[in-house]
Amino acid sequence: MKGLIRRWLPHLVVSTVLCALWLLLNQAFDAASILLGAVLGIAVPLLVERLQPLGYPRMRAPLTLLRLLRMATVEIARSCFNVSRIILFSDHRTVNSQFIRVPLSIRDPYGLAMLSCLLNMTPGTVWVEILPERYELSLHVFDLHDEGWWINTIKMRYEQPLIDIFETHP
Amino acid sequence: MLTLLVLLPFIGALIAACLPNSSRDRPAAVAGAVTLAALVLAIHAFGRVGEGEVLYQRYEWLPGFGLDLVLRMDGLAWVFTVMVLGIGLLVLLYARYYMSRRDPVPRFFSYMLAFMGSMLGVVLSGNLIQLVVFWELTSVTSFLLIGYWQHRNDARRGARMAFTVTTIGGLCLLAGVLILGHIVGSYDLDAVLAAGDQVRAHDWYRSVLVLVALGALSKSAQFPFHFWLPHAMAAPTPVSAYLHSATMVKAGVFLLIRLWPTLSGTPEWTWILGAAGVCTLLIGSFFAIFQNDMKGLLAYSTISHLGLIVVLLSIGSPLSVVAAIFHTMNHAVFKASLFMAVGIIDHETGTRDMLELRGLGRAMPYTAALAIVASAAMAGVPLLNGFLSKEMFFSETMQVGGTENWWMSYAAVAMGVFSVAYSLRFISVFFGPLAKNLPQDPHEPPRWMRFPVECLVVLCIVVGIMPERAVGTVLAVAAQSVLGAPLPEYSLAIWHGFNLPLMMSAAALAGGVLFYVVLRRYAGLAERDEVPVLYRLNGAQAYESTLLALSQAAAWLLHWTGTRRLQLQLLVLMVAMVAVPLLVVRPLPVLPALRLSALDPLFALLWVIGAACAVGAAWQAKYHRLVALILVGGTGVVTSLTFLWMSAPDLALTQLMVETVTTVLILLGLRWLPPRLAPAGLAAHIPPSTWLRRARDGAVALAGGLGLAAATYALLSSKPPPTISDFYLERALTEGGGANVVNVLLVDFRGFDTLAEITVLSIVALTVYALLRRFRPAPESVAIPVQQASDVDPAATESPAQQAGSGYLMVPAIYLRFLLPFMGIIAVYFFMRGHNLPGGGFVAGLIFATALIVQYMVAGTDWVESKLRLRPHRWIGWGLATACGTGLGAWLFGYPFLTSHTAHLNLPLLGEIHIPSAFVFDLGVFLVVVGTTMLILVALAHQSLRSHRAAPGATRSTIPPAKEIA
Amino acid sequence: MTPHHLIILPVLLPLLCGAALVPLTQARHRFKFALSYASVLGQLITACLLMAQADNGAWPGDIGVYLAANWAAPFGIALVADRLSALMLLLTAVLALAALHYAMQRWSRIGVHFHPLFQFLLMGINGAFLTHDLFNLFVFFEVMLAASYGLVLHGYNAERLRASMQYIAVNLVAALMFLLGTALIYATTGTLNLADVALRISTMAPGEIGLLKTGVAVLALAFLTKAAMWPLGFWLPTTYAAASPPVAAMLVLMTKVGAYVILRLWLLLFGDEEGAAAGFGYDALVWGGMATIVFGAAGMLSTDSAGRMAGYSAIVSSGTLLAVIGYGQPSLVTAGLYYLIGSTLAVAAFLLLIELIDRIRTPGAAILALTMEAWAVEDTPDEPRGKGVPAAMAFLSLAFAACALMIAGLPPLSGFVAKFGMFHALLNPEAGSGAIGPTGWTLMALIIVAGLVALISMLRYGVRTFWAAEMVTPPKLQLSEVAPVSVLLLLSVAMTVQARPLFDYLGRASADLHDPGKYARRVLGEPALPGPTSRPEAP
Amino acid sequence: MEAVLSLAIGIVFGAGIWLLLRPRSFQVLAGLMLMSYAVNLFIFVMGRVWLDRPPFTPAGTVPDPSVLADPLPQALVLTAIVIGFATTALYLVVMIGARGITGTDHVDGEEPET
Amino acid sequence: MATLLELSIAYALVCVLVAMMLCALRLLIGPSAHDRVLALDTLWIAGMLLALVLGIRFGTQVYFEVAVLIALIGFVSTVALAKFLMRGEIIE
Amino acid sequence: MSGIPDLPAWAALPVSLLLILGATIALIGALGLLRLPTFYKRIHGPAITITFGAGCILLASMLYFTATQARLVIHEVIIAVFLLMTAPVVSMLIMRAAVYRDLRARKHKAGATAGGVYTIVEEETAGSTPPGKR
Repeated sequence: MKGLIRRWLPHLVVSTVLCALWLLLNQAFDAASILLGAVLGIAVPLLVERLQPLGYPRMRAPLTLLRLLRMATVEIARSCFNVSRIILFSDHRTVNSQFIRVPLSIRDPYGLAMLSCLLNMTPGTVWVEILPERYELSLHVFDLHDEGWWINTIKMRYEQPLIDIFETHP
Repeated sequence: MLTLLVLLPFIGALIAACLPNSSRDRPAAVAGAVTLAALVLAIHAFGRVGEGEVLYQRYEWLPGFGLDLVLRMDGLAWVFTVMVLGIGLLVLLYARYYMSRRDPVPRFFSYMLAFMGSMLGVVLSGNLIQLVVFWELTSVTSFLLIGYWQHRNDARRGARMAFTVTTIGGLCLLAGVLILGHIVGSYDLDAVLAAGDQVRAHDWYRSVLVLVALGALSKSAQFPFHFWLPHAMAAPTPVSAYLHSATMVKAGVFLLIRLWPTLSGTPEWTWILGAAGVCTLLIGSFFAIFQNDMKGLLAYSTISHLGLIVVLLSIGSPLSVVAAIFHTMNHAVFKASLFMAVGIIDHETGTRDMLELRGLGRAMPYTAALAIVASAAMAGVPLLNGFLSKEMFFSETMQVGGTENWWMSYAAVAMGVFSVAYSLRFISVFFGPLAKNLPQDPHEPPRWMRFPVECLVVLCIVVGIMPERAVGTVLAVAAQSVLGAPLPEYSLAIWHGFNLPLMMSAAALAGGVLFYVVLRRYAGLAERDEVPVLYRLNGAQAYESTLLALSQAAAWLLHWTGTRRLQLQLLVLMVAMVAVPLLVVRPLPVLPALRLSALDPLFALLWVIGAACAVGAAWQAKYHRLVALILVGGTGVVTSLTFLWMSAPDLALTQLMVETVTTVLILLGLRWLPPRLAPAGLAAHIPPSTWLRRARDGAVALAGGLGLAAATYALLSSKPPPTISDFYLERALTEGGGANVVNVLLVDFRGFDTLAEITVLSIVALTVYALLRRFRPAPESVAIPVQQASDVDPAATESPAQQAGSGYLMVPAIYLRFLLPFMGIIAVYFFMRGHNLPGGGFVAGLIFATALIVQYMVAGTDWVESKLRLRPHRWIGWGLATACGTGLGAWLFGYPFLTSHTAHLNLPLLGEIHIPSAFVFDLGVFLVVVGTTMLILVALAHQSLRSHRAAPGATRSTIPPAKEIA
Repeated sequence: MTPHHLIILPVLLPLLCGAALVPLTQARHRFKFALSYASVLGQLITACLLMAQADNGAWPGDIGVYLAANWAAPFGIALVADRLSALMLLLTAVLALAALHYAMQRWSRIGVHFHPLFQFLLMGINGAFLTHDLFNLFVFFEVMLAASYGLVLHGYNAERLRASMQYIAVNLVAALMFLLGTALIYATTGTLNLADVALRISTMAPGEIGLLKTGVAVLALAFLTKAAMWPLGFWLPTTYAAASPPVAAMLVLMTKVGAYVILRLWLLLFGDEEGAAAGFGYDALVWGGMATIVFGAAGMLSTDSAGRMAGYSAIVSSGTLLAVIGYGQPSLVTAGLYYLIGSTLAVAAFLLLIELIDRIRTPGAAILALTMEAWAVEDTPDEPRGKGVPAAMAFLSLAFAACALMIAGLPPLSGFVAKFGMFHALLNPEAGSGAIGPTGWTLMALIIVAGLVALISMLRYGVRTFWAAEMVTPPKLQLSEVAPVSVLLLLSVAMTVQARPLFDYLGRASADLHDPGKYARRVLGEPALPGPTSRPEAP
Repeated sequence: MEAVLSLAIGIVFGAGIWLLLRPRSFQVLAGLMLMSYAVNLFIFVMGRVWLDRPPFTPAGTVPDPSVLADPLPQALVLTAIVIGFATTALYLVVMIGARGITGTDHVDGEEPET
Repeated sequence: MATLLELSIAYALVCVLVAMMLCALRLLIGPSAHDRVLALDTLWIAGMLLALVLGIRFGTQVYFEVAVLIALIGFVSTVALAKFLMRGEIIE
Repeated sequence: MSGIPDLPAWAALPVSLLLILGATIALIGALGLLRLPTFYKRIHGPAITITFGAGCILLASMLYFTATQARLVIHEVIIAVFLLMTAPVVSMLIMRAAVYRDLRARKHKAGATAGGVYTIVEEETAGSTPPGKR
């Protein structure tokens, strides 16, 4: 049974997500849609397998993930208002925009991707690239007050949970 | 029989043409046999023609136009036929010995026979249009004959000249004959001949006359078209002997005689032909005296004699027609013999230059005697045939202008004087001491080469001595066929008693001798090489300069009314687009007044953006292509949103997808367009011409924009007509089986359009692919882009796959790869719902292709293709086949192509499922779209591979070939 | 009652064949060629059958209607086969066969995708001849044009690229005009079917018709660009001269498509005696056509290149046709159609011949070396291999002479008959249409002068090539190259000999064309088959 | 709405014409793109302006043509967009091909004199 | 309440359109190519918002598909442009 | 404006508020794009449009359709998810393109060197020509 699943359903999570996407798109929950969605959900990942050298992410700690997301949402809202305030009311020339280096320890590609997503979605920070020589993140901050605070925040509040989610092997 | 008569020479020509180039006797034998056979046939026909009967042979061809093939032989035609064939036979015999061993003889005889056939066709035509056909054929074949020695410049030039002049004449003749046919109501010769009064009374008579005269006069080398004839002397002598004695030039005369009953008898006839004839005979004979080339002399003499005949015809009295026919025959006989004599001289001495030739009578006494007799006939010496007809000419000239006006007679005598002079000049080569230093040692020609000359000279003498017995009947028959019975009184006798014509003859003879002596003594006739007084009258020069001027004028016209530059062409197109409706359309559409209340501010805001982007693109496109592309993209966004806003979500989707793919495409292309750098000081000095051009273009752009805006506004404010769309809206669901009417239209109602449309896509993809296989990048863009060579960029040395796997593209690559299945699902989604809601095969195909292209962008061509063999050609092929096959499926059910059907499946658990055939059709669309998009984009992308493989300093020739797309 | 599937075959055959050819690799050249050839042969047979059906009363009114997708006429797309379109299909197939055969040895082997593009081109041309729907016509025009872009580019070199830049740009703009015109016509009449448009025009009030006329004028500009009317046809000589011979031969036909559509459109929409739109634009066509003749003639006279000469002669013939159409006289149209066929054959044969003639001047090896040096990888085809045909020079000169005679309209070939027919028609108008006016005289004079000019320039070229050239070796010609040229020329001879039945046929075709009401009755009256048993409600 | 649309079409078309008349091939390409936007919009509005009336006839309703947008121009525009896309691609490739082989991006394939 | 909603929809439309306008301004004035790319991307996003707001205004879900497509595909051209700026070619 | 009148008040109010908020944020984002002085500052403007502006409007849409159609309509989530997946890529790539372009072009004032993460290498000029403007 397990072999069968592994053989035909190697990407269970993705298949489920795709099936859900299909159902959402069609806004239907009838048998035909579910069947078609399931077929697509199974077939599509298999078809594109060769173009996915990394496979699909495996997440371990769903609760941590939820917590992280909640935190990020709040953070996004907060920074959003900050940025709006600056755009509307500040003297733009005095805004201290800078690049900073953040040393990273997370290695998992999906973890990195998640991190970049969170950082980029947070207004006021833009992920530039990972500087290869010392594996540091180059981050552009809209209004920088304290470089250390940023590095700390990212390391502690974002990176650590992500390491927990993506890199902790049972 | 008549058919055979005309066909025989052509058949002979074909046979001769097929003979190998080396054969010599066989073509001559063929030609001779054919001609002889035809001659026998013709002579045989005299039995009936001689009794005044007219022979016919008629074939239907285009009865609707009154155009049948009619062969018609009456007396006149018979005379000409025999002349053509008889002299033809002699000339062919002569040519057998004349032609050199180096010449391709079969071709010669073939041309000769073809010409003979055409000539017979002219003579025997019983339909005016048919006559013109053969007329032009004689021009064509004579062109070939004159240009026979094609390696010689003068032959080519002479041939072209003769051809051009006679063809122009032929076209005039055609026009004239067409009008004539219109007046008479038939092109049939009999009808035309019978309708003389009707024609002469018609308003268009003058134009007919002028056009026909142009044709005849140009063919007969009459002033002012005479110049081609001397240049035609570049032909081999047998050709000259044939063309300029009995045939080609006589065609014009023949035509005038032929149409004499219809057209003659009016002052216009007399004045036009008379003036041309008199000018010709004087100029021709005068020029002849001063020629140094023996053939040249004969050529001008021919011109002059033809002038004589034309003058005779112009006089318009029946008797003059008889004289004209008689002189035509006589001239043919003596002129042919003279040409052949010259040919013999040329052949045996190697030259025809009278300045060199001297005393040939000693070397070739027999030939000399023949030539002297013949030229005596030409000069009009009594007891020879020339004398008789000239006598008749003199007597006819006196009829013109009554008793007070003698100008025609003076002209005639002058011409007689000149002709005696040039005849003397001609025979002068036989007298005196034998010239030395001739190119060849002169001696008598072979027996059979002289034979034709002998025959003709004997004929001269026989006719000259006993005219009535020799040609009386023939002449009567011929004249009767023109004039109808009864013939006027005339007598063919040598002696009519002492009368004025005889005095004129005597005066001409004496004057001629005197004139010659005077010229020789005092005017240095033997040395001069240009014609006195009239040397400026150089028709050939005029012809050449006319042609040159024509070419220059044409080039000038082309320069001012045409262009090879694209910009101007597009300008013209745009101007036409604006101007033509304004010029042509009546009444112009009315433009309703602008109502500001109808302005939707929000929508206006949207289009402020769109318009600004468009104008910005127009402004930036020269030096900032990327910027222009982005700005065009801005307009695209706005367009897409407009579709969305105005109830066309399908369009919005499609526009959006096309926008994306186009951007990617152009970016792929931009890689190969080296940047255009704005030159320094660009704005410093712009020449006024540039400003002018810009102003012009700006005005056109403004006009075009305003025009389209006005048309749109006028339309939008007009009442819509009842359209066929209601039908679609009502039937889409019930009969088309889809709720999305636009989609049903695309795959069902107008599926045929879509089929062709995906064909267009396929074609373009194939073209792009074929083009890119041989693509040569611009030299400046061969090297890899500066961005990748820069030291600043840490990824400069990484391969695309490395960049995506671990390098700087790693994080984006994760997203983009993760997105792939989602895009696939979305593609399926849009495909599946197309029939009922926005979407469809096209959008789905583009989404799918975009998903793949994104993978190419992330990881590079090599990596993707190592994982995935796409084979876009197959997608295209299968797509087309699927779409087409779906359509064909309807045939099985007895319905027309593309008729849609729906399969109903009743599946357990799922219930009833409808699968319309349009769905399969749409699948075909999907496949084609994916295939084409991938083929185009991947073919472009592959070019980068080539440049990467090339060394940095690669030149054109070292660029590796494109990788095959699999 | 079964549908006449034969009518749609000229579109489907090349489409299916092209689809099958696309995935085949160049290595299977022989197979590709055979497939392509079979398809063209099939089209030839179809065209013959269609012609026979159109002329033998197989269809009511001698007009065959095919309702694609089984939707009745103004709503669905109707294909119409009448005498004229059947004849044009035949002409297309003949030319295609000749061009394809000519391309057998060399041109179809270089580059890729010659065959599918060729088939698609045929599909476009055939579709344009058949369709009776304005937008469908646009789509088929695009098929035809797109394929022709590809084919003009076939055999990649600088000259072809330059020429196709022009060709493509001009035609893209023309296509935009086509769309504008179509849109305007739809907006004012509410329909796209030509017969329906004609019907609706006749009931339009004079006040409403301005916009419609604007639309037709813009639309006509697109066709006239295709038909190369002055001043819209400057692209033509360049393109003809640059394209490879078989392609150029097909291009000749494409100019005629423009003229064909104009003819059809005008007689259908504005052929009626009454109505607010009657007689619209005829004068413009006549004078434009005559200007085109002048321009083409001047071009012929001023150029030295044979390719351009052929191009200008195509312009002359196009101008003649347009003027004939604009003159608006049925018997003249008959003769004009004859002229169309004859001149197409002649110019196409000439274009094919030019390449062979060029081998006299510069024997193959030299030209090959030259281009190889300049552009290392251009698609210059190999010299023909194997033995050439005997008497090559004789063939070339004879063929050239025939072409020259036909183009110049000299007897005895079809060119003369055509010209004679036109003159006769001009001089002897049908009863009631009055005597020939100054326009007629001018037209006649222009045609004569144009013929003369053509003659002079052809003569100049011929003399220079055949007589004045230093001949090194007789050129090597392949049978596959000689045969098509000969066939085209022999056809022209046949046209002369069989002028009567041809003229009769064309007369009937022209009579059909001059009866727009008949089209309306036939096209709009053709019923769709009763629906397939169920066309159910969608879910 | 009508006036705005008319003006918009006019402006985009005018900009396209201006570019079309320029000497560089990329300008012509951009011009063609702009012109085809304008032409597509033009065809589209030939069915008149409809807001919120997409031509859908969902099952269970009787379609009333007078309150639905004209679907035919939409279908035509769809075809025109596709063909426009194809020709843009073609022109682009010919353009870069010509640039490579003739050495200039002038539309005539050669720099004008002076 | 209905009027409030109508007003807020109108306000949202105006806002989004003005936002698009501002993007277009940035698109026009540049100054650098990456500025324009950014502006184009933002223009697409704003367009998506417009589609959504229009969807609410007309109360139909037809506009939703367009929004989905913009969200999913709109970025492709931006990515291509950015890659072009960065690497000089978009597919290596 | 078909659906508006039958919207219950419990939905209309939040929908309105969300719309107003989202639109305003979107406007502010665009304003930032226009008004901020350097590219590196400008890039932060649209970020709020994407995250908060789009989020609010999507929420409004969800609420609105759920209310009008009397069933759960949450497929706007898809848009949100797609935005989440695509927006980072865009900003990352544009940012990087900008940084390297400015470094190559040696634009000292552009702001790429702020913070000292990136420095402009001057000596590179020797030999290589400055990249052309595209």
